[in-house]
Amino acid sequence: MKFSDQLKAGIITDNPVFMQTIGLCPTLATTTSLNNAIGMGLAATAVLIGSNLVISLLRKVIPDKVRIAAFISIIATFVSLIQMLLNAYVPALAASLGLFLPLIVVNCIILGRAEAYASKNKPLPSILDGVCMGLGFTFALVLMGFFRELLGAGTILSGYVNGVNGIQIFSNPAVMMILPAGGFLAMGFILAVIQKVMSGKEDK
Amino acid sequence: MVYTFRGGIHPGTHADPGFKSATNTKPIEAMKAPEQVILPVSMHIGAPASPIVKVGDIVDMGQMVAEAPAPVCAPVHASVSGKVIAVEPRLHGNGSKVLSIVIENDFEDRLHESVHPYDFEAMTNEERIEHIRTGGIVGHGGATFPTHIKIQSGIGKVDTVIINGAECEPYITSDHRLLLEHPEDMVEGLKLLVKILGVKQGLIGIEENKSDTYAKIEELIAGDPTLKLCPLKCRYPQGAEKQLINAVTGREVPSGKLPADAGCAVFNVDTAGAIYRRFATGMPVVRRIVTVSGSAVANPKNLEVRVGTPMEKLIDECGGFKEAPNKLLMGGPMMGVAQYSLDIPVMKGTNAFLAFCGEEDKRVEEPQCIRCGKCINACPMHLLPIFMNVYGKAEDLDTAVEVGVLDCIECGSCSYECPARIPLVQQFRLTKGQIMAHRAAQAKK
Amino acid sequence: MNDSKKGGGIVMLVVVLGLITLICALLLGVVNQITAPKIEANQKATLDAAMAEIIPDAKFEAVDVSDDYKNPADKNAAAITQAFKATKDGQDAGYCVEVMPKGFGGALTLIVGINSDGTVAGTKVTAHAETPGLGAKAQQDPSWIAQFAGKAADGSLKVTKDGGEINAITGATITSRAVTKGVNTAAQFVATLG
Amino acid sequence: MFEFPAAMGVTDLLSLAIAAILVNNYILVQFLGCCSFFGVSKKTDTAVGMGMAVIFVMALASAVSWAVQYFILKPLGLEYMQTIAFILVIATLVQFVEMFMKKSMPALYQALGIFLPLITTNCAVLGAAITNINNGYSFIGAVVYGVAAGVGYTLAIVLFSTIRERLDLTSKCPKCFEGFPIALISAALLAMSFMGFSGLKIW
Amino acid sequence: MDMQNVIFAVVVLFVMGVLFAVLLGIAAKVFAVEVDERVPLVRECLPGANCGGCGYPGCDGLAAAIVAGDAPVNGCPVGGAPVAAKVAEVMGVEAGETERKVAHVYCNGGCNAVDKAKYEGLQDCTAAMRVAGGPKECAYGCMGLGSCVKACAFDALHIVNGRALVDAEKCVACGKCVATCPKKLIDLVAAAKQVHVNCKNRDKGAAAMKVCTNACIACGMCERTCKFDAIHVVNGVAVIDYDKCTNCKMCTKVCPKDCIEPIATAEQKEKFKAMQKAQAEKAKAAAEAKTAEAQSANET
Amino acid sequence: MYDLSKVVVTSSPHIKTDEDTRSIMLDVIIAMVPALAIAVFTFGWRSLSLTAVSVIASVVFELIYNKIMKQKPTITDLSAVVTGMLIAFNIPVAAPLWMPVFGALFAIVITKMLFGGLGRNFMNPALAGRAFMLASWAGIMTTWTAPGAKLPIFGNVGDVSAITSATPLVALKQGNLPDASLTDLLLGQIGGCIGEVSALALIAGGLYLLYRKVITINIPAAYILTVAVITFLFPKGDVVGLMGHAQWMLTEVLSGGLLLGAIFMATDYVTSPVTPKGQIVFGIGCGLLTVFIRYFGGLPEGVSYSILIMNTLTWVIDKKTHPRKFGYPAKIEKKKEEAK
Ligand SMILES: Cc1cc2nc3c(=O)[nH]c(=O)nc-3n(C[C@H](O)[C@H](O)[C@H](O)COP(=O)(O)O)c2cc1C
Ligand SMILES: Cc1cc2nc3c(=O)[nH]c(=O)nc-3n(C[C@H](O)[C@H](O)[C@H](O)COP(=O)(O)O)c2cc1C
Ligand SMILES: Cc1cc2nc3c(=O)[nH]c(=O)nc-3n(C[C@H](O)[C@H](O)[C@H](O)COP(=O)(O)O)c2cc1C
Ligand SMILES: Cc1cc2nc3c(=O)[nH]c(=O)nc-3n(C[C@H](O)[C@H](O)[C@H](O)CO)c2cc1C
Ligand code: SF4
Ligand code: SF4
Ligand code: SF4
Ligand code: SF4
Ligand code: FES
Repeated sequence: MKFSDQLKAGIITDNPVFMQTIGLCPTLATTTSLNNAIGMGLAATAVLIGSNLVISLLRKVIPDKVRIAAFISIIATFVSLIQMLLNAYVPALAASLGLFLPLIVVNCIILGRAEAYASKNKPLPSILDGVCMGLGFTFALVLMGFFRELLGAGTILSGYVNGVNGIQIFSNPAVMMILPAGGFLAMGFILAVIQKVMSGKEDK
Repeated sequence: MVYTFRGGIHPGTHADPGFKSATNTKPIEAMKAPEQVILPVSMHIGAPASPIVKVGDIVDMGQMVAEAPAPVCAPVHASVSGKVIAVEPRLHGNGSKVLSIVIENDFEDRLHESVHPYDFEAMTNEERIEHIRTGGIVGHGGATFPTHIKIQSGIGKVDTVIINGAECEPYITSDHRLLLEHPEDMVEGLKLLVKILGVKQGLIGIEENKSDTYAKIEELIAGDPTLKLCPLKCRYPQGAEKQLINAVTGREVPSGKLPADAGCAVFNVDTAGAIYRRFATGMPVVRRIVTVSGSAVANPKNLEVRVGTPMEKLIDECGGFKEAPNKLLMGGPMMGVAQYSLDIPVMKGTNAFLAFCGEEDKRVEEPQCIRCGKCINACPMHLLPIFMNVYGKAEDLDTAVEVGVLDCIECGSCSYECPARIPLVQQFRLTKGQIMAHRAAQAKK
Repeated sequence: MNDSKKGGGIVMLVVVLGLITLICALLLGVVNQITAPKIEANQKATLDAAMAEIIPDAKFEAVDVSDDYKNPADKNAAAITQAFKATKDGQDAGYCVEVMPKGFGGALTLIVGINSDGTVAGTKVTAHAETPGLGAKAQQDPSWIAQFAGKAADGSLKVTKDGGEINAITGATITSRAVTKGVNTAAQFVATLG
Repeated sequence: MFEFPAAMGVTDLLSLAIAAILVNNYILVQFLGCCSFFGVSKKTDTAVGMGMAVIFVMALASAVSWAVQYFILKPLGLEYMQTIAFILVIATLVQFVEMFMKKSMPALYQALGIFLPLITTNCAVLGAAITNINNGYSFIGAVVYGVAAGVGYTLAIVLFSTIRERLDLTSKCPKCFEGFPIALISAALLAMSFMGFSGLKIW
Repeated sequence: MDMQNVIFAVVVLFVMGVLFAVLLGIAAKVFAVEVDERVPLVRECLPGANCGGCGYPGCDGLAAAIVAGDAPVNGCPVGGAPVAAKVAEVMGVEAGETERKVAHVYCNGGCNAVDKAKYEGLQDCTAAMRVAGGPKECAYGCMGLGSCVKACAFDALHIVNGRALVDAEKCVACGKCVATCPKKLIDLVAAAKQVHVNCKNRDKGAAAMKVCTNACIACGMCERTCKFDAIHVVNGVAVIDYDKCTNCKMCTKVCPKDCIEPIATAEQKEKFKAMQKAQAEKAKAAAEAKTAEAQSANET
Repeated sequence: MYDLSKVVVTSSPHIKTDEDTRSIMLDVIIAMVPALAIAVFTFGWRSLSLTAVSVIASVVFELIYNKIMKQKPTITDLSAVVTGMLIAFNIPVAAPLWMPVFGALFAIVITKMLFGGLGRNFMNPALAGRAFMLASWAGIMTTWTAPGAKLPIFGNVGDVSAITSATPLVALKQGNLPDASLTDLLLGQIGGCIGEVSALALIAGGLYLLYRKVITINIPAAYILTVAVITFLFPKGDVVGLMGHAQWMLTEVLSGGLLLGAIFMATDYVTSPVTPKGQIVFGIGCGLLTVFIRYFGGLPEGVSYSILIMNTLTWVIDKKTHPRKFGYPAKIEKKKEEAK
């Protein structure tokens, strides 16, 4: 498979969040701002790349019966590493991602890719798969984070521009969008738009 | 005391409760026999009768022209004297073509030799029932179930005979006029039924909008302690068997069972009258009182007509249409069957023929249930029409049964009440059909 | 799925899984050695920065917190987790107290500074679980939290709705009350230190 | 050598439980366990089965992970290995229970067991295990919290499944909203109604 | 660096790993449950439409039944031959020959069939049937209310010009529509068969003509034209014997009511008539020639 | 021969009641007019302008949605008008005019139309709109205006603090009886949302709906009685004696939108159970939750959330409360028989 195809699969046609609808918890929970979304996305991507690589390398050695246990150990190691590194070097982000950082372990996307791809493919393609799926995941989070922050806080780019405040687009935002209900709502609408676009394509 | 049941509806307007005012004061008019009568071999529930005459035969009035080859079946008799001119499929009230015997009237009204008084007391019970059977008597209340079977299967099980004089269907006044003009037939018929069935109680249920009939009936039953008049609250479907039994005796017919299982046998006013006449004069069922009414009819009337008279003649008799009708109904507006032709004949169970030209129907294009729950409150069987509709539509047959489709008596109360105009009853009929088909398929397996 | 993978028996399972966990643990242990001091330093730095913001240029020195304040009997009272004495140029400059009053979504963590002259030096919310856009303004809206500075630290502050002088965040009276309570508790505690 | 969190009183446990079920509902407020929440909520029967299985596993995982933390990791100064240790324990445990159930209790397996593999990778279970430690719950507290969080999950998924059943039977949403999107919007409305419990404080 | 801590870490995790490996290894042996491995394999081969066309509760049900030997390997009507081959491979048997079938609606009336009255209410054929026998004068024909369309899970049926029409491309011969149609107008036929009589009206010619301009009037032209004895008027309507029909389409060109598919254009009919005539003349000529010959032979 | 060309055949029954969806909705609108009138009297014409904005927004959103989805317009059933009025009834009079527009957007488009429109939504649109506004603009939604304050009919209210007032609920929440007398509560001389202030007007509307048989008594009665009984038995504040308990109970019942909710919103056909038993269960559930949230919750009131939560239970309640069908043994008897 060509890299561009893989990339397309990861970000669009096989997007883990939008198309496979897995890894929903972080997608819903950590997207109250664009900043958090990117942080979560990249952290997961890093884990995904690392675990895909290692699992792919070990794919011939790991016996079937302990497959899951072995995969999980490897993933958990990478998660713990990321967790420590973030805590050490980007403590603010680590704090705002909170519980969801260790929970990357159980993110179905990572185990899913390990099972479906890395355990059957060579290391290089597996790394690329990790990159693409990770970017796809990040893309989904970014989309969610952008809209939720914009509608729910009335700002964009908080954490990048103008400190934690970002750029204020309007006052009196619809705070509900950054509350839990807003997470479900935003994702519902984004998915609907995607389904619409997809069905439009099919017709053609 | 006024008897009634829970549920049901009050069709009609304040000024015209039950829409009966057009005909309830009009005396029964005997209509001239038509040039031709059409006698379908299926004017009852059960197996069709088989013709015993052929084209060209000359028949007398009251002569059997089709016999009953099966137990649940009723013979057919000539309602005029004349010549058989055809034995062929003709349009029937159910929308399809049914084998019918067409007789050309010679206007002589020659009585058949079998038409003479019979001595009820001298007959054994078996003979009496057989006499009823050969008289072609079927339920005149609309269901047209052969009366002899009802009696036969009720003996020993039944302790109460009930006369159904509710006539709760809007527009219809044929039973009302009958009770007012010839109450003796009904009362005498009831006395015979009490004897045949060997019961100790005979109840007469009549809705309060016919209270003008009470005095005469009380007079006729005075002195007979087994008989009692039970005034009924005006409420549709007070006349439905199960509701009537519930109202006057407090009993409930168990689901899927027959009235006999609740110890009751219910007979329509005119059924009782027909039984009486079968013994008193020997006449089988050849006449019928039909209410012709509705917004499109120029001059609504209660007519006494020969069985087999084409509807067109009835309309002629009532002065034709005021306006081109948009709905033709055989039977009442709640349970009646829509027709598209006037060629269909009056049958034994035909109590009314209605023609509408207004907005009585009030259909809408894409009905959408608003969950108002009015259908639930209206249902006399205490079912859940809204969910019967939902599950029926989804073809979830098991759940549909659970919420009650199979117990539905198709009275139409729910559809009447539904502000969203959901075709509830039609869906239930469809679902029932699907359930039956499914069960049949299952049984085959 | 080749057969060599499926087979192998228990010994093979044990060896492989054992080895994997071994390597994982090694990796984790080593990285932890590297990051642990950094993480600790980070935590301290956050606290220090917060305190420095409230009472600038001071040195802080931990003081004991009595059990009454650490684990108050009243479940709804605010618990004090740690306290520091501030000295500026050898002079007594007041106290910084970390206190956890119960807000709308659980306990908030506040740093409350009390000047030696008995006024509130300043307040800062370091952690909370309040609703974003509502209670969360206690942390995010600097102008709101600033109103505590300079108020008398006698433990009697109240929000306007309860007849006091603290303007509540609109729509988040509960959070505002909680912060006020935290400041009051800190003031009472400092008063016991003399 | 061993240091344990303080014991908790009955009212503490009760308010812990109520908070976990209503106020901080795992699905509707905390977003933990969402994949299975959407995945197995199409039928009420399966939702109930899944809920029961989650309650069971969460109780078990809470207890075992608590023990691992306070008997092994903490004494040895290995708190940083929490994630890997917990997930390993939980994964093994679940797999073991599944095998055991399949063999010894086939009826129960049909009702609950088939959901077990789904649960290993459910955020809710690991989330509860870690939360127990972060919040310093006692052993009993941890188990109560695990069960209550599971009950909260069950409440949400069962409610949601009945709503989906109704939608299936009576609703008609635009084509592009069919399936997942409308489920998410329904979940949003459900979550919104649960906001009514926010700030709840009984004791 | 605190080596002790690292060693603890390694030991703890290693012990855990080993312990779990042993535990699971043993458990796998002790609690092993016999499942027929073929069930999931067969299930994989099936299309997963869960349409129920096979008569089992969904694809899982069929898979179990195939493995248990209760259903044939070609039990899935949806998948057809390719799926049957795959399943057969798993099961290790030869797939029976499955001839692709499609549904066909035997009515051509639609807008040409006369309405007896306007029908209102549930847009469902069975329901409409119960109201005055349906809206069409023809008691045998399609009512066009689309019960079959609703029943088809594969979007293979549509109401075209007032009557149901099968899209042979999409139809997978699941048979749902066959069971649904209250007029029993739909049947599964081999896809290779191209000639169909699209009418089931058994009324006499005159009566049939009154209710629909496209009705079969049982004139017998087709019967007389067919060279293969494949079309007959039975009970007042022409019926094709598919075993004999060779798709020659001759009958379509002589039907005066255009009720045999594929409907011939006027031009084709003209041509065919001309050809028939020519042939007839030829035959006549030949016959004449023959008789002449015979005569002359006789003479000689 | 007669002209039968117009004849239509349909399934029975062939006559229908005059009542239809639109007439029902019209009745509800009529029933809400007294409450609106009192609101205008209490808070001035701004109540009316907010209501108008809300109604127009609701109707327009529904129309736009119809257009986008290429449906026939559904606004003639008037249900959007009811929703619009109830949205306005559920906001304080000092709210900016743009707010109900967003409330209506959420109510009509997301809560109602996305699920297929009238009859198909599972949650009360007006209340969902209120919950959305409360979560989004809690400050505005909890700033109450004192009766008689001079507010601009259009445009934003400037300094709000000058005219704010506490609702009786705020006092109740803290365990005190409010200053407002029961007469004030009945006549609407209190702070609060537009539609909730006058108990008397709401009761009048309720009686009209009952008389017109638009609603049945089940839900409102079960709801109000439950709240009354619990608050009577367990008043939160320190009240003494029977009269004290009674006064507490009456204050709880007459304030905070309970009557508005019980009469107009818990009774919404679409989102409440249809079986009679289910309606009673629903009402009791609403009552329990209302008191629970009022006593222990962090929110200022419990009515809207308790109805929303019960909305989500509607389908289950309906399924579990089937009435006994005619001709079937009662449940207890059935069990007895099975035991035999
Ligand atoms: C198949 C069948 C069998 C019946 N058997 C009996 C019977 O044995 N005894 C009896 O009294 N009535 C019997 N009936 C008549 C019914 O009880 C009832 O009178 C009839 O269906 C008409 O009722 P309705 O007008 O309320 O619909 C039978 C009816 C049907 C359809
Ligand atoms: C909804 C409904 C309404 C009915 N109304 C009447 C009625 O008003 N009068 C009547 O005689 N029969 C009525 N029937 C028929 C009775 O149920 C029953 O069949 C009849 O009384 C039995 O007497 P028969 O066999 O003499 O007709 C009604 C049936 C149904 C289902
Ligand atoms: C979803 C939601 C979240 C809320 N979050 C908070 C919060 O974090 N802090 C708070 O004090 N009030 C919060 N509130 C508001 C309170 O419930 C309540 O409105 C307020 O404390 C009392 O009103 P007041 O502030 O006008 O007195 C929230 C309300 C809702 C609906
Ligand atoms: C008695 C009654 C009460 C109603 N209550 C509400 C309500 O509280 N909120 C609302 O949006 N619509 C209400 N409606 C209008 C309509 O039913 C509602 O918009 C539906 O939920 C839309 O599907 C009500 C209608 C009636 C007949
Ligand atoms: S459900 Fe059946 S019995 Fe009940 S009201 Fe409707 S038609 Fe009558
Ligand atoms: S009466 Fe009609 S609108 Fe009302 S619940 Fe029944 S079916 Fe629905
Ligand atoms: S083919 Fe049969 S089911 Fe299909 S539309 Fe015609 S009549 Fe209806
Ligand atoms: S047309 Fe009929 S046989 Fe063909 S796929 Fe559709 S329902 Fe099945
Ligand atoms: S990401 Fe949480 S359950 Fe899948």
